[in-house]
Amino acid sequence: MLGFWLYLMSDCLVFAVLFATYGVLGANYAAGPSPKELFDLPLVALNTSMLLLSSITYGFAVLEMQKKNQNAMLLWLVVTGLFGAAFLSIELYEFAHMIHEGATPQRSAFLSSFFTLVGTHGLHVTFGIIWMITLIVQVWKFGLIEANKRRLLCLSMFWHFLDVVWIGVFTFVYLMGVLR
Amino acid sequence: MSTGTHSAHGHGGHDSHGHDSGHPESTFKGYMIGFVLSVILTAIPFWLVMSGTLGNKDATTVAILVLGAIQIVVHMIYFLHMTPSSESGWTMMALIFTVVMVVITLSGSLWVMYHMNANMMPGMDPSQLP
Amino acid sequence: MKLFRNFALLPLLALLGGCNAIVLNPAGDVAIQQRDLVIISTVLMLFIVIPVMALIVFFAWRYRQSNTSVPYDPDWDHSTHLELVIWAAPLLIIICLGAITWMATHLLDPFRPLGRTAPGQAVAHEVKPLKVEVVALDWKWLFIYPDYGIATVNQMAAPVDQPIHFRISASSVMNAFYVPALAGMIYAMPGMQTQLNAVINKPGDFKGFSANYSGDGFSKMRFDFLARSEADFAKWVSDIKATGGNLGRTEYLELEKPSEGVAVRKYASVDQQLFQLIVNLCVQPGKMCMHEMAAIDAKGGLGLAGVNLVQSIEYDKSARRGSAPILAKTYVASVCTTDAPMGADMMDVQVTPVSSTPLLGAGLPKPAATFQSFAPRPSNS
Amino acid sequence: MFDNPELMKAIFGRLTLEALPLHEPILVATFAAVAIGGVAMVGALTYFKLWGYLWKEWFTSIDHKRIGIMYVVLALVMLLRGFADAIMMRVQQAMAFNGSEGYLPAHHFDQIFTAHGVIMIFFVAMPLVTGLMNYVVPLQIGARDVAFPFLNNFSFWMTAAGAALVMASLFIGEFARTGWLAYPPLSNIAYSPDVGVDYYIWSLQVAGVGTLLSGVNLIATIVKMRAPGMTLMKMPVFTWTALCTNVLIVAAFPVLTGVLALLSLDRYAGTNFFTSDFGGNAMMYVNLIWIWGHPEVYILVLPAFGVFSEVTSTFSGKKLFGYTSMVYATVVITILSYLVWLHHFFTMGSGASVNSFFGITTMIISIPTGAKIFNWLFTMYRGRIRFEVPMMWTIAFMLTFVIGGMTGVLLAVPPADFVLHNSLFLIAHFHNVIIGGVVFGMFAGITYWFPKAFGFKLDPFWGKMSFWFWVIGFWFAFMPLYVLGFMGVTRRLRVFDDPSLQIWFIIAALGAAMIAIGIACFLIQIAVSIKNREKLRDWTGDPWNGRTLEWSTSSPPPVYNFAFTPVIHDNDAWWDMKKRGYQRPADGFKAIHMPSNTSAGIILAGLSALVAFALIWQIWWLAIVGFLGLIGTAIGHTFNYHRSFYIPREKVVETERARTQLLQTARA
Repeated sequence: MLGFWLYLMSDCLVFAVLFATYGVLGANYAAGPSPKELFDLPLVALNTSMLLLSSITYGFAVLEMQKKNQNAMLLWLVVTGLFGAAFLSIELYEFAHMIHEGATPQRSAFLSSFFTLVGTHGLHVTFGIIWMITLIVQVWKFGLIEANKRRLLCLSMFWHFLDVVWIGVFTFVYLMGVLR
Repeated sequence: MSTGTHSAHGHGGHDSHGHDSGHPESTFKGYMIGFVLSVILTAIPFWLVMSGTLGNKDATTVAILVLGAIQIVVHMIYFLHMTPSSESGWTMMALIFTVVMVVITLSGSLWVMYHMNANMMPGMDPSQLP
Repeated sequence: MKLFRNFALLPLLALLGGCNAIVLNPAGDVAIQQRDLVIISTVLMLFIVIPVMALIVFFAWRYRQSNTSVPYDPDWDHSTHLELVIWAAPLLIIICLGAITWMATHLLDPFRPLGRTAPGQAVAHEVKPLKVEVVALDWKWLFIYPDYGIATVNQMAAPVDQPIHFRISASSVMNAFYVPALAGMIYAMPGMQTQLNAVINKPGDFKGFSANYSGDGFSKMRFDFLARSEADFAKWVSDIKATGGNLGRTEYLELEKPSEGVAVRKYASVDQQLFQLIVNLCVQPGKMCMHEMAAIDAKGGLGLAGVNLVQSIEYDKSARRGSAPILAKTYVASVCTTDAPMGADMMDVQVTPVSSTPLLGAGLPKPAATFQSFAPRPSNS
Repeated sequence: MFDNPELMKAIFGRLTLEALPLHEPILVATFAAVAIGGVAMVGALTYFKLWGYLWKEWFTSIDHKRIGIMYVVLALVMLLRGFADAIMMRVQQAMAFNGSEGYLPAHHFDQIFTAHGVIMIFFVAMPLVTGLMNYVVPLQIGARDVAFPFLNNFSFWMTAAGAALVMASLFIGEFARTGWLAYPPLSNIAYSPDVGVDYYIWSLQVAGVGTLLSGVNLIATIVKMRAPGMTLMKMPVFTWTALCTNVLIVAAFPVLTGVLALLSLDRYAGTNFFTSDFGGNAMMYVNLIWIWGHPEVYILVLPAFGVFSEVTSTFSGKKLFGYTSMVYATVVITILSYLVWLHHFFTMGSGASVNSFFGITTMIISIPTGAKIFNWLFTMYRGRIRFEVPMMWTIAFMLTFVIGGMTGVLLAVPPADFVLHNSLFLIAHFHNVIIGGVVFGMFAGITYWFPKAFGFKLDPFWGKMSFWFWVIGFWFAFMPLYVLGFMGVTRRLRVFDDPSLQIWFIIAALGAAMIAIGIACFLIQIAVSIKNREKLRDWTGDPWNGRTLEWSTSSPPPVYNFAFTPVIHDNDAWWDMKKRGYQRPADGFKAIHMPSNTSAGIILAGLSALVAFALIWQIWWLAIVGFLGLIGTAIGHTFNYHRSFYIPREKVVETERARTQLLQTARA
């Protein structure tokens, strides 16, 4: 568990680099669109709520795990995965919409750093979902054995960690971007 | 000499050693408190920005940054179950160290890059314009 | 071992005295102050380094295993007094050095206008420094003298005892402008402008070069720095005025192409805006200037309408400037502009290429037919 | 098929026959030599039927000791490559005067200095350091293995895969021509359109994953698996430095990963982080990479400090002087090393206040470093110093390193840096600290722990030969560079026009030749020692009269390290045990739970290298297939729940009996 926590801490620094890059380059629109024109706050709010809901459902899964209710736990995991997938879909929709409008990652340093920061978070969520599917299969096949429990707790840390990063993203990128 | 049955040591971090993982029991109450607080702490900044209630950009910025910081702490406590005692304090130690590093990276980069941009980037310094 | 090292070092020191250690024996006041700083800091540190080295050798020799006449104290591992000393002594030296550093860094900041040209020789208020604009090209140096309207390649001259103010930029990649006899180095970076204030005090011919690796021709990216008396400098200028050609935007774009070991070139006249255009990466007609872009960005960009504005702000996206593009791309560059957001700025002046032939000579693809330049307005000349 | 360029591009990406450097005679000759050597080795391995042994006992091994040894072997192999580059540079620079172009064209020379830097830092110094930590740390803390043994194997193979990619660049395509930190815009696609920078990026990314994971692994090991009684302030100093190093690795390497990822996005996806276009900013790259780059220096040198502490104390027959201040010094250095990165680019034009802040923080680091030197000094005071080879390296280090430290502080004064930055003075300075600190330290460490790893000492005569050639060669190779720095000569120059410089370059080249002899002596030393291993045999497990726990077990240690986990009362645990008249337990052995070997690590790393290779050459189908394979294998591996086994009690009893008997014979 400590090892995984250390890994998360190092991941934190990857995000620190991306946040720093966004902080430095985030106002370089290269005479192109700025956050005001691009960000759709209601959509971001919806997105945020998806992630938040997935956090609490993962919490329920952990509670069921503690009660050794394998099926209920699996159910909550599936729900969490679905919320995660919903989050990803909304994010992809947002990306697709922006790219469609011509606001591609290549268009300006601001967009490069935006897509990379948010995209990296999305990539983490994707891997989280893949991991979740793997775990669902493993629990379903081998039951709630110690090894699986530990993996569930590691994934729980990973998942909540992503939520923490997202707080930074919506505050620093979306809300402050629109404010600017 | 202790016969180290305990010290037979974790292997791959993947075998059965659940008893010493030091992970505290989670409770429904804890998760719900965290969730409700998070919802509130998310809703307020969005509302502040979307409605422009404070009317002042700087004040709004400070407000959402503070709320964001609080929410991160809420997540740490209620979702990630950070307590000073988990893993004999090592997780907390790692977290504090990381926070310091992140702060150095972020603020250092911004400070350094601000200076360099101000010194050298065209358009930042009006006196450079002909 | 110690003996051997001394023998090894002695001839080195002797040679050092004889050889041309320009950094230790420079000809410019700034470099001299920097040299002094090198020496002061070294001496300060030697106060602790020499005793330490001597003690290492002494202890190693004295407490060798075969010397049983000295005390052996296997459990002695702590002494508060001693530890205080070993932390305090370096600390004291660092405090001294830190104070010196703080002052010297501010005094010798390359961006800071000179306060003196030599010890005790303050710069009078009315003295205008000689302005030199330096561009690191691939792989040669361009010097523009805006006050005289001349330019040179791979050679520059300056009158002794007169402050010089350099503005330094680069055309493509990072370089560093360094004349050891004159002053310390400062980076030359594309799209950016660094500054250096310096003065040369002794007449003579010195070497300057790029101190930061910049590609194939880097080794030969050297120039002559001629320090001249005021009269000789005036003659140097008038010679150039008499013999040289013109450096306009077209000529610059030709000059900018990579080349190595270029001979000295002189230009009797130069486009007055050229350096600003270079810094702003908009020498090529049709490119938006960086400062203009910065100003637009400061106002929040051009919005979604600006999305397609691509070609005029693309400087070297996928091709080294002056070479063929690597990734052939077609952009629809549209023209949506706000009214020149900078107000009347330099883009109004002298934007027409000196030669009206399309810039195929610069190796760049001909702009698409739909393309219209964004920034420059048709000039009425 | 071959005349359909579209199809060929789809299949082979950018890879064509032209990528093979058949026109470069030096490379062809090297390739021939490597190929003949490789074939001979493969032949020998096949002839002696060693493949199965290597695979079962080494490649798939999760034993931290074997992995540690493999790291060191990898580093030594890469040292030969990196040093060959150094010699070529020295010869070129000694030749290229008076209009001579030397023998290396710019295209080749520029690759050589880039490869030299990258290889020496990432594939020599890092594996040496990681290898030693891997080998020693679990033994020093009384653990049976690291916290995540499988991850350890995987980390090693990722490092090896990165090294393999760099080596591949020698014969397939080219390496970067940008300098070892690949500053944009030069490293951007516009100015480096070839595969060189891609090799650079992907080899570092692949190796970086390995380094990061091994960092996590060793921290978890040190934090969680110390023997009972070993509180933090009773840890051996080497373990302390290892802990701090790995903390730095975990804090710094993500930054490298991040910044290289951004650079690769610029190159592959056309984003604009570090371009001159569209609001990108190349200075941000320089800023970020040095946030990693400076801690990296301490990542390398801290373990060397640890080695010197162990060696000084052991060979002076004394407790380490000022253990507590040593530990605090290490911790302070760890934190401060993260606060000084800007001193690498004072000359880029940040303001005076920024410059002086970072200059002063840099100087402050010299205080704890100085304290360390004093601590070693006073450890020797009133000792009984045995001048065995590791101690000789230590003394040479102390004398060399103070010079390097002094020039380092000098360079931390921004106005002084303005005249010395990027000069050969700078080159001399960092070789002074990296060779004088890290390399000397690693040689000391290798000589010191070699008997532990193999059961016999290294031959002292050839060790001393190697030592003297290295040390004297070092002074001859780098003191002239200090002088040249004062003559205003900067780095990475291929040709010169001032003939008065030549003599210095010739001296430096001679110095490099002496170092080459030093390396040769080291290799001879190993060969001679293997030949005379019976004469050099260490039966006791404690050949140097050591102080820390690793000397309490046999040489080489049994696979489980310790039959019983020792209990610690003092920070020189083994010294303390010896003093109390410790007796080895003769019975009460139990079956020991150990992790089992797995081939997953080498397969995953191999797939990563394949994906990287495909990305470098833009062979997209292969990259996708490889990536899916990677994910699939990783997931597949998580389905393996049977990763450990028990060493039966009888086996343990047998091993321990044999050792008891050996000890008695040795004593008799």
